Amino acid sequence: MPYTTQIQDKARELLAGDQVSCVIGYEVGSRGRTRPAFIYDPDDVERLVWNQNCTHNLTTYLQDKLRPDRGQSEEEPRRVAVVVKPCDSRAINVMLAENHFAREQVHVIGVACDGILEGAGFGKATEGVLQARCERCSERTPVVYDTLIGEAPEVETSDEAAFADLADLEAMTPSERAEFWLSQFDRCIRCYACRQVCPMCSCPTCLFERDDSLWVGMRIELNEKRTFHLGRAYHLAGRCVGCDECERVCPMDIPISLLNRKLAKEIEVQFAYRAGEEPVPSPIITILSGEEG
Amino acid sequence: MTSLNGSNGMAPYLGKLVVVKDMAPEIKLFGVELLNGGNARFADYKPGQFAFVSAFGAGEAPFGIASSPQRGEVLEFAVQRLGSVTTELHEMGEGDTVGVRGPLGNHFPMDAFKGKDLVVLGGGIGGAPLRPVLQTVLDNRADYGHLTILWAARHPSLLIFRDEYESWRSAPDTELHLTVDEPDAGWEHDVGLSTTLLEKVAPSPKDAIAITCGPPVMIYYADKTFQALGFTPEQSYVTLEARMHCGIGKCGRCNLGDKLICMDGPVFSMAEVGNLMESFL
Amino acid sequence: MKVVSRDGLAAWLDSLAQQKTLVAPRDVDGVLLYRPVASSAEIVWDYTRPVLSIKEAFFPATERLLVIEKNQQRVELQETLPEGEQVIVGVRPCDARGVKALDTLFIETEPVDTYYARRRANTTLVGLACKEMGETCFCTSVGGAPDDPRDVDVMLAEVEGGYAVQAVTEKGEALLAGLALQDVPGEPPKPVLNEPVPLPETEAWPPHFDDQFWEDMAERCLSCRICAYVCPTCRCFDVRDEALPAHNGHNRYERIRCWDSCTGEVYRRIAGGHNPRADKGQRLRNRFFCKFYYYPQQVGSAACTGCGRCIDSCPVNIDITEVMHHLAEVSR
Amino acid sequence: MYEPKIIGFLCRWCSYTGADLAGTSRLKSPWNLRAVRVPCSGRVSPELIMRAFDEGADGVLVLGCHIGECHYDNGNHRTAKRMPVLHALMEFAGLEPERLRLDWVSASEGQRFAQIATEFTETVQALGPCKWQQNGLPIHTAEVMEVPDAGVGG
Repeated sequence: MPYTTQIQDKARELLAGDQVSCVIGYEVGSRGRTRPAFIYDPDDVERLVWNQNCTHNLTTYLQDKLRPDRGQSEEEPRRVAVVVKPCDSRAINVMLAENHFAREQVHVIGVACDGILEGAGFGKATEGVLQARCERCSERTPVVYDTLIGEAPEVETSDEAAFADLADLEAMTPSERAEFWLSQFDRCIRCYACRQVCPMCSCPTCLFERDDSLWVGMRIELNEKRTFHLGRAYHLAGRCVGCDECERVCPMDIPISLLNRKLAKEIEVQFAYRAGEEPVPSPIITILSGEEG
Repeated sequence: MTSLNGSNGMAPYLGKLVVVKDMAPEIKLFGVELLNGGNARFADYKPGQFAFVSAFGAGEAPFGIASSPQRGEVLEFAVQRLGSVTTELHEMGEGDTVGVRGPLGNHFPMDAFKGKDLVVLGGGIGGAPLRPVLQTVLDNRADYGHLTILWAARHPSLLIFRDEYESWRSAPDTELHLTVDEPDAGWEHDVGLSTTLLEKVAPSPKDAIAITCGPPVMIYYADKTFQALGFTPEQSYVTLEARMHCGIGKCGRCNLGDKLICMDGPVFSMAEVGNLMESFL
Repeated sequence: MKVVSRDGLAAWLDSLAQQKTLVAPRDVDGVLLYRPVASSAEIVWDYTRPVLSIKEAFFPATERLLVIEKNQQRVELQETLPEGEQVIVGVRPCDARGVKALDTLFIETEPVDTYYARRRANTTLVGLACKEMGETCFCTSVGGAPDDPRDVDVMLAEVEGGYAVQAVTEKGEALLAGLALQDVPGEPPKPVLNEPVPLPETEAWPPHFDDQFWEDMAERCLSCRICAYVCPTCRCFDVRDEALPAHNGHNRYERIRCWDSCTGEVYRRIAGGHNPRADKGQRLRNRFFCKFYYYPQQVGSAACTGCGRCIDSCPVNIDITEVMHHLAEVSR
Repeated sequence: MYEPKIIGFLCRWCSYTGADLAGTSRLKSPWNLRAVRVPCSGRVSPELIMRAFDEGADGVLVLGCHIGECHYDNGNHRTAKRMPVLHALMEFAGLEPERLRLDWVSASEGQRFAQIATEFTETVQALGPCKWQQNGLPIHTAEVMEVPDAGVGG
């Protein structure tokens, strides 16, 4: 049975049985572009699809959808279902570790993923050309799911591949790297799409956008843009799951994921920890185990 | 309208703080004496107009002008400490320099109000832009009918312009009603919401005008109460505020539907904005 | 038609670049942007449209309004007005339309915005007609055309052997002085057009303010600001004072204005915390109403030029033409 | 010789007192270091450090209590984990790694403070001016339309 049908059937079952109030999945929107869809009615499940353009990390909508309404009883928290790829599923673990919601509030429909096409979501996908993150990816089964759609293909795992493209930059001198990043950040327009699309960027008011922020001013200029990007990368250290949506949505093609992967590598080297593989918090936001007190 | 070359709408006049007075916890009254030709620009501002006040280094923010030109050249603003600009202003003292950009916006049609009874409802700091209305009526008492002032705050200490209540009360054909949400020991006036007080006082809509300023929720429910009392939308005026950054119709921020609060307002009759109030809340 | 050869055009642009700031589509690390160019060789000629519109050249992302110097109670203000002439080459008609829309607000609606007006007066626009419409273009549906010369000073259109040149304004005429043009019979080829998108009547908007449609569409909206920042007509800004390095021992600040967008969550939030547009459905609705209803009501010109940028760059497929189709349908 | 601007974030419970001790002991330590007293090295958020470089610092020195001696039990444990990550990030973004240093100095180690401060200053001095800071719009006097006598006598 095609993945699409399986997802639709599961969604229908969950909605009809009142197990969840909403299924967050994918649909094909205008101009044939795949986009996020929110299904509340079992009769609407036919909108749901699965294809190689399902690039969005839908877990970014979870916190909003699971936030209790004012006056809502704690006994009956909201429950939703969400369609995830393996990379997206790691974000759920991070959010669980940070207590953004409870495990039983989310029915995870995990999809065994063959990789997503470059240009997906913008109507520019080319058949057979995978996104860079998918080329690097060695994990084809979600790390957390309630329903698994499809079977995971055998993939050769290679730990080196994950950080291979950092090497070029790491080999540069500091001033060459500075020049590289300044020319990248120069294009930034502070549209905040990278932050808004990120499931981990969930502060009610971003530290870098407060009216009275002491850390970064309002100017859309180099100092501020760099501080925003470095600060955001730092805040994601040990939390970023590498879905690379930040990089995909950037209208100015800034290679944001390089920063995130650099820190993922540091965390892995220093703490032998990869974000989202287990629902445990990032080592750098906790105290040294066994040494406290 | 500027101290620089007279045409740049974003450039403020400089002014000297000549009055800095505590009115309530976190609320101060600032009196500004304009310098560099600003006086000419502010010679004839009208009740309901507003201005941007700069605390240089922090920024500028819009405030309803709380004074009336008939009472002298010093511009007055009541400022509640809330954000970075107002915090900076609260740090300042007499003799310090501020910037003033204005007068901006439309105003209450005081001429059209002549001969009518007026019901003025002010909630908290929202009473500030209504003070020039009161001053204009009191200074030209014979031109207007009965004046009912309803003044509300969360707590007695938060009532603004307290030292003027006697002069309001003693004016001919004028009544003042006070209400607070939480009374203190010595409180002798009403307790409860401004709308409850309004229902109790129940002013007649006949030949009357209602004028309201306060928090959005208060404006919304006060309007409903005025309607219940028989006031038509055309008889009911409000002065609104919103986040804004230019005051001259450019920055786009303060729209209420297709109206810009800075240019088409801040004074509106409910006939203009009544159906948009839901999106103001 | 008057025609200039490619080499002739390049030589003319090179000489212009010596006298004024020459801005043109340029490849910046793989991203096409209108940027200053040192010579015509840097200019990209074959493109649908740069990622950002030319509004940057008139309404930069960060603009200094004043410099403030504070010495105890003494304050000095310096007005910082933009200087220098610029010529922008390769302006698409939709972008030029966008500048026209900004003119109606910043210049034609009192009071004049001093900073914008100064930049506008110091700029000459050299347009480049599109040979065909891009996949997401719909300029013809909102009153424009891929070869519309109305809003530029000089219009170029690619023809065999070079470019057809048309002086549209006196400013354009003056700019062209000294450029050798050849009279060639014929006209530039007509551009290939897309199917038009239905444009809802202005009056069609208000009755649909409370439709569920807005909330449904906004459900996937990320509340980022891409659509506003790539838009040739979005012009919302924020103003703040920020510190500069001290000068002669005195504190120094600048008052700046920066781009802002009504789709951002904190756009309407006031100091006390109240936010009348806290829901993203309200914010997205405001953006579309502004484009087709508020802005026309306020300043008399539409605020969408059909450039299609917001469609191309929206990460979650919020498509302005889908909104137009919907409104046209429900108001029929 | 280039005189670098160095910002030192010094924990009040240890290294700030250590710096005091260095002074009262008349130990020579470089004047280039501008000390900022913080309640704990754990208070030194990455934003503080980036801000210092953004504002033109040539080097940033963070000094806290030795591990096991934190006034707040584990503040310096956090510092010990966060700083290397920030260090890696700043270096990756083009900062010379020698311009940022974390070390531990107790209240009784005046000598150690003087030594670290001197060593760090010399290292940064050898690197020359830091090119991290990117200035905003230049202030051209030509832009100034008119400078009115707008000042108010104090």
